[in-house]
Amino acid sequence: MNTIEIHQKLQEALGDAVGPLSEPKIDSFAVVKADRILEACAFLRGTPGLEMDFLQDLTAVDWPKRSVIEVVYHLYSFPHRHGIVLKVELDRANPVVATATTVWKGANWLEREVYDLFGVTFTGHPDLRRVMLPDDWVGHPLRKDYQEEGGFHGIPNLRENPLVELRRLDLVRIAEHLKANPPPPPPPPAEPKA
Amino acid sequence: MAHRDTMDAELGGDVVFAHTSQLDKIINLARANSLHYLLFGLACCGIELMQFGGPRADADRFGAVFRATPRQADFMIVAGTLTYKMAERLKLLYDQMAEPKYVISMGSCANCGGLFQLAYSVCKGVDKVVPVDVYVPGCPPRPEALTEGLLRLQDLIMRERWKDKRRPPRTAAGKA
Amino acid sequence: MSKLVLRRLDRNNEEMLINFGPQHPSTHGVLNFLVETDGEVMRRAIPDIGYLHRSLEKIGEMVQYPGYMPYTDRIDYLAAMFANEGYAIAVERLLKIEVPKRAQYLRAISCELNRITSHLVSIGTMATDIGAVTPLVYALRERELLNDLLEALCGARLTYNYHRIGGVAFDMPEGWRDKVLAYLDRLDSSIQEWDRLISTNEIYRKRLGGVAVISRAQAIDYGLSGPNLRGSGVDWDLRRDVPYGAYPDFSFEVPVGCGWAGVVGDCYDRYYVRVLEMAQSSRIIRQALEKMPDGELTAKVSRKPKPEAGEVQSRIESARGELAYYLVSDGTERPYRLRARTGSFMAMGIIEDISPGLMVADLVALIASLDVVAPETDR
Amino acid sequence: MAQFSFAFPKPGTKKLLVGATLGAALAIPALLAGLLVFLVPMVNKPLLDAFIREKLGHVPATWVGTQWVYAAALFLAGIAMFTFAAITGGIFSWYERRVAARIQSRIGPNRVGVAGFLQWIADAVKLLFKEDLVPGEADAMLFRAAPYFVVAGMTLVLVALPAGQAIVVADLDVGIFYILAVTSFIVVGILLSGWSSNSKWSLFGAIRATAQVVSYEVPAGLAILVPVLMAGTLSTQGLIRAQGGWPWEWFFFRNPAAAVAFFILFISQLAEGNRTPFDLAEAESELVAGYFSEYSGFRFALYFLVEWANLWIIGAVATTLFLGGWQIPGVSAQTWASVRGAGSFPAFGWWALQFVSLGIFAVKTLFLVNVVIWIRWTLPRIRIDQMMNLCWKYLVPAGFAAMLFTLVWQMVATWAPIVEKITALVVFAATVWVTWRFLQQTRKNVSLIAHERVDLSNW
Repeated sequence: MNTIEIHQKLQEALGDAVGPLSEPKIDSFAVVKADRILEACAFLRGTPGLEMDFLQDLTAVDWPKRSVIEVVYHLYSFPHRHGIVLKVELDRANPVVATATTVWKGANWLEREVYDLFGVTFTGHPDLRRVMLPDDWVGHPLRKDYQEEGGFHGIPNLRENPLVELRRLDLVRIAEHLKANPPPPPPPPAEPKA
Repeated sequence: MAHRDTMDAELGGDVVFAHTSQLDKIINLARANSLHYLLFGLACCGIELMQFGGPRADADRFGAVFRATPRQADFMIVAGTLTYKMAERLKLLYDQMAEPKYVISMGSCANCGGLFQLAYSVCKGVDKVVPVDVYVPGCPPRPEALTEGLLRLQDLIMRERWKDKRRPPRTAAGKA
Repeated sequence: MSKLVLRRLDRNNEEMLINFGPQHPSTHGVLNFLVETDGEVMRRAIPDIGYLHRSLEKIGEMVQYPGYMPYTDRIDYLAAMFANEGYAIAVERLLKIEVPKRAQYLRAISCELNRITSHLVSIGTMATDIGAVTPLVYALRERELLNDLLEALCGARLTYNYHRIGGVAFDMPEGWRDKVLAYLDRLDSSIQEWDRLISTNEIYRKRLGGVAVISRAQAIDYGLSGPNLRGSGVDWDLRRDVPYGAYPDFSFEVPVGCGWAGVVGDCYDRYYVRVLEMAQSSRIIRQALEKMPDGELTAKVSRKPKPEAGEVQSRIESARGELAYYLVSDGTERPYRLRARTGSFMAMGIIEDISPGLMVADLVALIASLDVVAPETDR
Repeated sequence: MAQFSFAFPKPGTKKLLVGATLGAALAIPALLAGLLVFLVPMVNKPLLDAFIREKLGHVPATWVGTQWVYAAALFLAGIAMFTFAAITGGIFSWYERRVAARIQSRIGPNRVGVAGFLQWIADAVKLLFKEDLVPGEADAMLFRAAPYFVVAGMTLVLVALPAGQAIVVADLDVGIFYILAVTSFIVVGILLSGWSSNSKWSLFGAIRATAQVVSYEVPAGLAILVPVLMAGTLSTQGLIRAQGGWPWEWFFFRNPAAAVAFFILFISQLAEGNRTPFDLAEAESELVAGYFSEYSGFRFALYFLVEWANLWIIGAVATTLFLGGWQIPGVSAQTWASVRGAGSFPAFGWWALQFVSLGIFAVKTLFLVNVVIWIRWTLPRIRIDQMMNLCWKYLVPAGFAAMLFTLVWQMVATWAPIVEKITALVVFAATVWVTWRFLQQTRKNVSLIAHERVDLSNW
């Protein structure tokens, strides 16, 4: 089954909750309404003939211009060897979506990662914690407007330019050299001949 | 007295030779030839660290074998990228090691952050966290380079006085 | 900010909470496990990763398309060729470039060589974790020779940076082909030696057989891939089933776990699948060297490619399972979003649910058999 | 760069190094053998009495200094045994590293002395000068005391362990049971170290070690009963005297059950010595370093020492019980007596024979030590439940069976001694055949890969 057929089936089942298939620039996808995504996932996994048993990837993309965070689901079926990409558009200020862990167990960690790096909250997730970053990290770094803090727990995040340090050492060495071997006093200015 | 922060005289630093006694020399010979390293691979360099103990590079020739626990290790090879999350653990491990202890910083990431200058979660150099004795450049350094680093460390130890390397006595302020 | 909530430990049962890592001999890099144990039996092992989170996805948004290639090496330093190839294929799909045949063959050869080195480390560290130190050293010895070959090909031992967008960087050096063939002959006998040394060892089989069984349904549900999936009895290999590059030209078998030492999907199956895969890789390399076509090394690609807006995903069969790059382009010189889906990250997710009831020594076997490496989980 | 021109080793050091190594390599075994042969037999009441009577000119029964001479002799013997343990432990540590390196196609330590022979001295000196760290949360007193328990346990074993015809500090009537008993002393030290470190990994290791050592005492005890039944004595020297010099006179071959008991004992000893495949207590890949995870410096050196000195004990106990000990082929008890002469001091030939007996004992022991090292670097580690299964479900029943069989066998052997003789020859022949087959198979395996070997240098 190709993507268009899968999309048709999905649209038949969920009606207008499933947006049109994107214009196939390169890889096409379908946008699903946020409150129906779980339903779409369960349908795709459970329906004979579709059986998308493999949650291949779950990630997010931040679009500050549209004020949207997209959560992207890459689904694939081992028995039928076909797949589809679903997207959910969430409000950037308060991104909330239902968890897919009830459909695929593998979604657990993928959603934790999205939570950690994008700040998307997955309702119903069994263990929604930061996964990559320390628990007391501030901010969600993969958002486009993330501003790096000046270090972490007193460890600076900048390194001085080594050239500056080398130049300083150079000056020190010259000064010491001059101290050890003071230059001969300048010759007295020759007296102008009378 | 040999300082941790000896820099090459070429770069303007001072390399001060310690006046080592014969006893110091014997102790140093033993210390330099029995350097056990902490088994601690962080990233890519960790694989080269494995090869460093493997058949071709064979660190065992120089008396360097790995110990899994920091208490019994003489030096730590910080092999790879140090993230902020790991940096605190690294400091803890360093504190757990018994004196005299040394640190070899292996690879560009450990030296200065290397490739990951743009990263938000990478510590820009191990020397921001613990004092470093030998820097081994490379990304990742070959096992041969690490062997050279080990030999440099042996040189460094040969120039020390054992007494200078003891941990200062505990102060009333708290446990060391 | 939610915190990890640990179950209240039952003091009457004398349970302990142990920190397993991040500096621990058998965590393969910097992973941490919070292990709740009751004596030797684990109640739960909670993985804690991120000690090697190097912001690679964020960096991807900051550098230009060709400039990201060295960073891909660091996504999986044990199998850097695959990370290279996956990224290259993704960008090529964005740019709609056809890769020359010779480059595809070179890619296949370099990747399969890399698969052998990666599996060597995997099975070697596995043996070490079970307590036999010598097999790891043998694996490192074999790996040194392979590293020499790869170094001759691309100048680096670990972080190859060999693939380019549209092809590969260098051609085979002179005499390289014969050396590879000589090495492959040696490899076959070393695999036999390996079998005699450790695979057929009774203690080893007893330690791994029937331990930490991941059933077929579980493996699919948790999104495992690669050798871990095949170890659970799922006959799936992207090289064969969703072919890419030069793989349709080669004939090879896909080893699938069938309960060699107990139950399908136990640690031994995952281990032995890797051993068999090395032999298959050697088969692929021989075919590729034999059929090697002439031609260009790279397609014509501009130095600062500007793909049109859109998104692609490339999927390849890495040594640690499916490696998928998801690239979103907004029509500029830099990716808008770069995401790498890695096999180890998915494999880490299953540990917490498999661990209850295992022994502490089995946890070590489980981690080793899933072949998780820190850079891939953390990126 | 000029600043790093410190030449190491300095020119000219090499000759010194070669000389020192060769000197040490010759002097140390000679010193050890001399210590054992000349000091240890002195702890013998008739000999000391004779010494006091004839050399000092006093009557031993009435002289005040008699007890002092006895004490001095004991002290010297104790020093000799401890020195022996320390130095063999050190040399074994170097030897094991070299052997392991060869097994792993590496080179091994080769910078300190020729072939790295002085490596163990470097290790020891370094550990002596390393900080002796006591963790802040540890129970300091117990933490400091624990290593001494372990060392004491190891040294006490050496008291009753023979190494030659007259080379045993105390030929106790209950020698072998004494050895079993003091071995348990080590457990106390291990448990203390694990508990007092206040580290979970240490505790884990200590509990594992305790469970393991205590469990394996049972099969070890049962296996020891077999030669005890055959010899009718518990004295270690008595056990050896009941055997003969030729292989078919050893207990190992004289009784099929004894061969089984030998393997039970050997396995149990591997377990008690925490050697692979029973190194669960210090399993590097699981427990970091086991019960001595928190030890550093000198105290760690003590554990280090005990670990390798244990190798000698493992070999020596098995040799004593099953492999004929120091018995020299063709030299019977009468020969020993006649060589000694009738004088109060033994004749020169007797001393020479002591060296020979020591040599024979050492060769057998070192063979077993090699086997232990070889096993360690080949086999993986078993899991704790498998370890317990092996002990209680297989070794203990087998031990009982071997013991009961021996009871019957001894009756048969007294009734018809020829049965024992024939069995010995048959078992000996079978062992030779198995060894031969094993060597052939090994050669075949090696030849399978040898012709394709590539030089490891850059090709």
